[in-house]
Amino acid sequence: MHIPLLTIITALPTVTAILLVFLKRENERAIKYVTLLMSTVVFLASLPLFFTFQSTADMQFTEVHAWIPALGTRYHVGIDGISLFMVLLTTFLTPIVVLASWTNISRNLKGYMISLLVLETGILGVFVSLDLFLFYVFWEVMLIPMYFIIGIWGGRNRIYAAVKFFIYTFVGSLLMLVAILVLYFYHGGLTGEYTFDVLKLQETHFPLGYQTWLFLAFGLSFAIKVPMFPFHTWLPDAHVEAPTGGSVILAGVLLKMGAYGFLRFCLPFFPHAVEQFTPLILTLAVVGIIYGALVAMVQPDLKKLVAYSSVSHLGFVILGIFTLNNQGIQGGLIQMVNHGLSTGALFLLVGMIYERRHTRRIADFGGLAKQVPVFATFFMIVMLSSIGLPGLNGFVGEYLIILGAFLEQRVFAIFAATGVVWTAVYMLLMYQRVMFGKLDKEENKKLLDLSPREIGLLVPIIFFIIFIGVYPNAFLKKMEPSVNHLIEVVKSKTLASDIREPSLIIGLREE
Amino acid sequence: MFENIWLVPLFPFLGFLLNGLFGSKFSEKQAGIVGSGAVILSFLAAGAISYQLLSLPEASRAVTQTVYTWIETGAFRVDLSFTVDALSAIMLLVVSGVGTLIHIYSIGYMHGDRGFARYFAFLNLFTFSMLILVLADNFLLMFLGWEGVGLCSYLLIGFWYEDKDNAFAGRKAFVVNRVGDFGFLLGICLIFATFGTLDFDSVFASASDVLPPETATIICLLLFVGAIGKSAQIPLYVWLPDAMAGPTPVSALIHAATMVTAGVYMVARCHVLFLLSPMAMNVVAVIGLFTAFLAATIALVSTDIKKVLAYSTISQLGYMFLACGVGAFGAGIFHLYTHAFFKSLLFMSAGSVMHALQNETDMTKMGGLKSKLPVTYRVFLVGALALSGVPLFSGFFSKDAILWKSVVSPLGGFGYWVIATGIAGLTAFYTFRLIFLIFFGRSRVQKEVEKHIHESPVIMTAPLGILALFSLAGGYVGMPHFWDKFDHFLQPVFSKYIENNLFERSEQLFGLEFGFMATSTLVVLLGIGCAYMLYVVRPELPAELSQQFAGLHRFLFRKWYVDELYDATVVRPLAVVSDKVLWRWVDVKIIDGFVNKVAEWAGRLGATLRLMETGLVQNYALMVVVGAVALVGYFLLR
Amino acid sequence: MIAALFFAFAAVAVAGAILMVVHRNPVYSALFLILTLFAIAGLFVLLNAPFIAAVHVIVYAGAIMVLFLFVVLLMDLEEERVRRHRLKLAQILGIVAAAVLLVEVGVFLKAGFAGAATQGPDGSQIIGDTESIGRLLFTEYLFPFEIASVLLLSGIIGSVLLAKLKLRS
Amino acid sequence: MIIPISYYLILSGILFTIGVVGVLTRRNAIVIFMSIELMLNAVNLTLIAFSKQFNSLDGHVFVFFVMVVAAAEVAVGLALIVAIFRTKESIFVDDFNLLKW
Repeated sequence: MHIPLLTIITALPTVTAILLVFLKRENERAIKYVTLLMSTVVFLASLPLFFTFQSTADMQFTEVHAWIPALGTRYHVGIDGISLFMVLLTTFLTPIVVLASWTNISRNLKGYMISLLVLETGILGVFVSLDLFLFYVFWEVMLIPMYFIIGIWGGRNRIYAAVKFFIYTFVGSLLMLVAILVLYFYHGGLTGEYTFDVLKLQETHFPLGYQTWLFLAFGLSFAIKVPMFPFHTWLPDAHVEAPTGGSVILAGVLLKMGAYGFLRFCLPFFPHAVEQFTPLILTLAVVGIIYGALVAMVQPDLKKLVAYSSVSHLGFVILGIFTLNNQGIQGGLIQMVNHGLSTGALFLLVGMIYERRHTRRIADFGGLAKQVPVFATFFMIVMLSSIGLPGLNGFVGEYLIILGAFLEQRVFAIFAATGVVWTAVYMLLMYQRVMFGKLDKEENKKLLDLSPREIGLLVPIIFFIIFIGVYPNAFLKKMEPSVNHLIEVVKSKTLASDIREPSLIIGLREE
Repeated sequence: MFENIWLVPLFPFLGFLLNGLFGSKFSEKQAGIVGSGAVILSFLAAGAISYQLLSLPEASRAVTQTVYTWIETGAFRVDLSFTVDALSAIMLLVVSGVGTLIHIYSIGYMHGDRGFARYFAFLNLFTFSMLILVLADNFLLMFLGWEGVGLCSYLLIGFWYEDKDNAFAGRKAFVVNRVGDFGFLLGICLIFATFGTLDFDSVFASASDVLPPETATIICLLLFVGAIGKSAQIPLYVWLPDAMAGPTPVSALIHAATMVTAGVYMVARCHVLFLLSPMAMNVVAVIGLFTAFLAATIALVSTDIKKVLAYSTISQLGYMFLACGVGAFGAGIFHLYTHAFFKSLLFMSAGSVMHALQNETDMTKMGGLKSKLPVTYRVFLVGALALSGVPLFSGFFSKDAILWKSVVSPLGGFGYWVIATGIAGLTAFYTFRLIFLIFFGRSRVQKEVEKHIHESPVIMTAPLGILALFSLAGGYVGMPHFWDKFDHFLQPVFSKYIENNLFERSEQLFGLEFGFMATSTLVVLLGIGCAYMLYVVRPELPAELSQQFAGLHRFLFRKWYVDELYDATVVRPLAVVSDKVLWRWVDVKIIDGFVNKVAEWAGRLGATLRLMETGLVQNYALMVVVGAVALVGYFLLR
Repeated sequence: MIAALFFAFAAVAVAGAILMVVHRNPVYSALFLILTLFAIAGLFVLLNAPFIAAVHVIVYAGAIMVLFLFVVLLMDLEEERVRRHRLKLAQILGIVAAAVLLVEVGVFLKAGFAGAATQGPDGSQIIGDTESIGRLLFTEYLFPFEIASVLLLSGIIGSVLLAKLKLRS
Repeated sequence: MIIPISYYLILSGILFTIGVVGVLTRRNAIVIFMSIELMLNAVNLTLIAFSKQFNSLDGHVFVFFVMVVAAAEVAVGLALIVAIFRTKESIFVDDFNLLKW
């Protein structure tokens, strides 16, 4: 019997959210346990995806159902090696986020949990959709709960941050919508088959003039989401204001959607435009790496520091993706997972200390290692992962990316490699100022070390941080066929010289 | 035993896990036994492997064991695989052997410390990383060990993290090392881009055929940048003196005997590549020589016992690079080997002195300790004689080998020899300055400290004794012409992939070699004599001299102002630019300012348009009409 | 004859309309509107629509305008004073816009009828008498007809409700 | 002489425009209302004229429905005006700007 696994894991969170609606708002215990239980079930349900995933380039676990036949949209879901790990990362992080929100959501816990669950559905939907229309629907669905999470449960300046987040993302996604429609009509006009199916659209060759504009429209949307320099300024605000759980999801998974979009759409759809824009994007990526790190270095606020470090790390991801070779893209993918784990964990840790101390200013700490050694140890491991210490996960991604870039464009690789120095500088500086030195602030002398719940939610992350560092092949092998297939598609389309004339399309003319 | 190479690093790793996870529940004794036991087991395993290696025929003394594939994607494949040949066997024995002694010594030295188990966990992790570095069969795995030792160095320098300076020193070490690693990393990338593999064997075997000289030069220089960082050479040496903030056994193990020599090991390991690029070789030699000189001059005036030893280490590392740079890799490794013994001996006896004086490191507050610390004095003296290169001590043979090869090598020259010999004199001078200031003369120890002076416990002195023995006799395995076992043992490694006949000629020049040896010995004795004059016979003279040459003294005392230079040219500008320009200006003002301006203008537009909403129904009707007019007009005029 | 009648009715309609708009007293306005409505009813007759003409007079002139007059008288309004809000500009703009609209429509019509016949297709001119319209209403337009009654019902309910509403002042 | 349909249309346009002017310039809600009725009538005239032109009775039916709607509208509209008058003591539209912002 065929089990519609992807539909189940995508829908289950929302089903749970609907269930929660019927629980009394005051019954926080039940709400928490139900959410935790169900999100764990979703994670467990997603494990078979990994274990039964065949290492081929094909889409797997696909499901196709008619949806709106008149528009040519179908409910078409499926995963390949690229989306598999994004799905797993999402299902893995969600229970952890639920557990992390155990005590620090002071009002309307029910609404928070519902938002979280709907958000999970939206994110999973984005990663499994193979129909552009469906993809766009999920892309927008995920925006709304995130907006609420920042805007309702956020910090002092939450409205500003939430609106900024929303509008930034929305501007991008509107352009994307237009681009999607252009794709749809162009493909329809060319073949007579009006469809949003990603796999079919992928077969189409678009004329260069189109590719440029479509790439820009898609690319801007994804660049904002990633976020790439200079579209990153929503990120620090959103992170600083969002509650811990929101930050973790935001950094851990949401940002990956941008990079994922580049891989899934921009590269195979518009290879000529990619070729044309690669120097620009690589430059922005490298600027992001260095810029993010330097700005992170001088941040007085822990969360802002981590937010800017995200900019730096995601610069690496983009660099890897646009090297367009095996090592670079593989590294980029692994780095996406890594960043989800390590930055997610950093936000969790910052959240834990914030919950105790109600401040995130680095200057308010100092000498914590003595008072909270377990916390300091976890922080150290996560920080080292972020720095890219060999043997932990960060190194595998960073190295493969640098290697990939080096094989293509040495200059970019050289500048990107300086990132290893910058990251060490700002991370260690932060660690030193928070953890080392004299324990001289009275408030810090009463801090409690991590509770079993907190340790419990960190340990799984630490496990994967080490596992990926020591044996990345378990993941790389699953991704590789899809990555190779992607590269093949891009290369073969770039080589194919017959770019058809654009006259076939109605209402849209070449500039 | 060859299928069990992985056991060697495994033991320290298990020790790390045990002490790291359960250390808080261990007593000092348990933690110490776990920590030391792990290294002893590792040493035994290493010994067994090395012994077995000796039983193989010379040409095939290299065994590789692959544990599993670490990273593989596309054409890129890196295994977790270990290799043992003569070179790594020596390194293995030095690391685990000296490591064992230092672990045992630490049980006494760290007695009563709050982080006892943590200390041993870190020390074990260090040993593990260092063994990985030495055993690695490819560049990336070596890099893993390379970074691992850097991490442990960071953790151990900042071990007493409550003192801000220690934490800072640790961070400085890590960051400066990272600068070096940046080069190393790019070097690895370039190697992969050139050879398509990172395995030592494949790279070296094909190097002389496929490697163009320019690429060889770039690769070697990039790798050497890594070595410069790790082995504290100019211009990245600044972290090592500060690293003395860590516990003294750490300084002995990491910052004297093993980790800092990783750069030398790496250059020796990659000798094939370096030999293909004479220019890179020259760079290595010159940097080594200049570093040796610079560090020695600073050591002349420093008053901190550990700092003097640190600069001396930098200086000796310079010698090793000089050896590598003139192609005498064997001599470099030989010096590495003897240096590991006598320098860790010196550090640990210094630790013993500090232990007695309640962690005092300032030599101006010592003196006359000869009778109070008799054992420490004796072993210190042995170490000092070895470091100075006094004949028949181990340092003499290794230093002499370097001096001799630097003059006879086609890559070397007489100038090298002159400077290197001069540095040997300086070395002798500052080493004996140490001896005289600490153990001779009248006591300058503070009164309350003086009451508690005591010789260290056996658990500390016993390792010192063993090291002293090796410092005394360890050099005889490399006696030129008579019993040249060491060079002979290493020979297969350095001639396996590439013909290295730089020193064929020198074998015949026995008389000349003896002449040079005698000269350098004279210089050394002269240095010792000067030190005796200045610090024993006329102890008031140094102060006068330093006043007479105040500028020079200050220049040396402030360590050539290199730290200040970096601070002014790199550290500070970077912080200011990042803060004031990048963050507060580019990020907040320009990018975010632009975004907010857009939002503001949208808001203003809305506020203006809002005025149209008068609430008067006729105005709305008017708009409808105007709209209709416009619409009809559009269709008319179209 | 027909032409004369047309122009007469047209003149009366336009004059009545203008006077309705410009007269200050709403009672007069209402009366002038009734005049206009009668003229339009006459035009309907000219256009072969006797039934509509009759209904027009009965519903508009008879019912609706009486309602208007009732309300006007009920309120006993004074004449319009000077406007409280300065809407002079809007007024002028309104007139201008309306004039432009008229011109545009004229041009439009001219363009539209330039080549077209001024007369409908030949054949028997159908007459909109009671029978034919009744037939249409109860066959083809039965459903809309019924809906119209629902609309009227809701109109009645709505106005009754509004009239009975207790309003807070 | 047969009157061309365009004459009716032009007349209808004139009447409609006068109605527009009335709506836009008068402040008495009742007069505005009457102007709207005038506009409706102008449209009715058009419908009947076209009906004749195209020899169809559909236009007549349409006019019939317009009258129905107008009747309902007047009933409700006047009721509203009366209600407003009872609360505000005014039926001048420029006294009401409840829709503002």
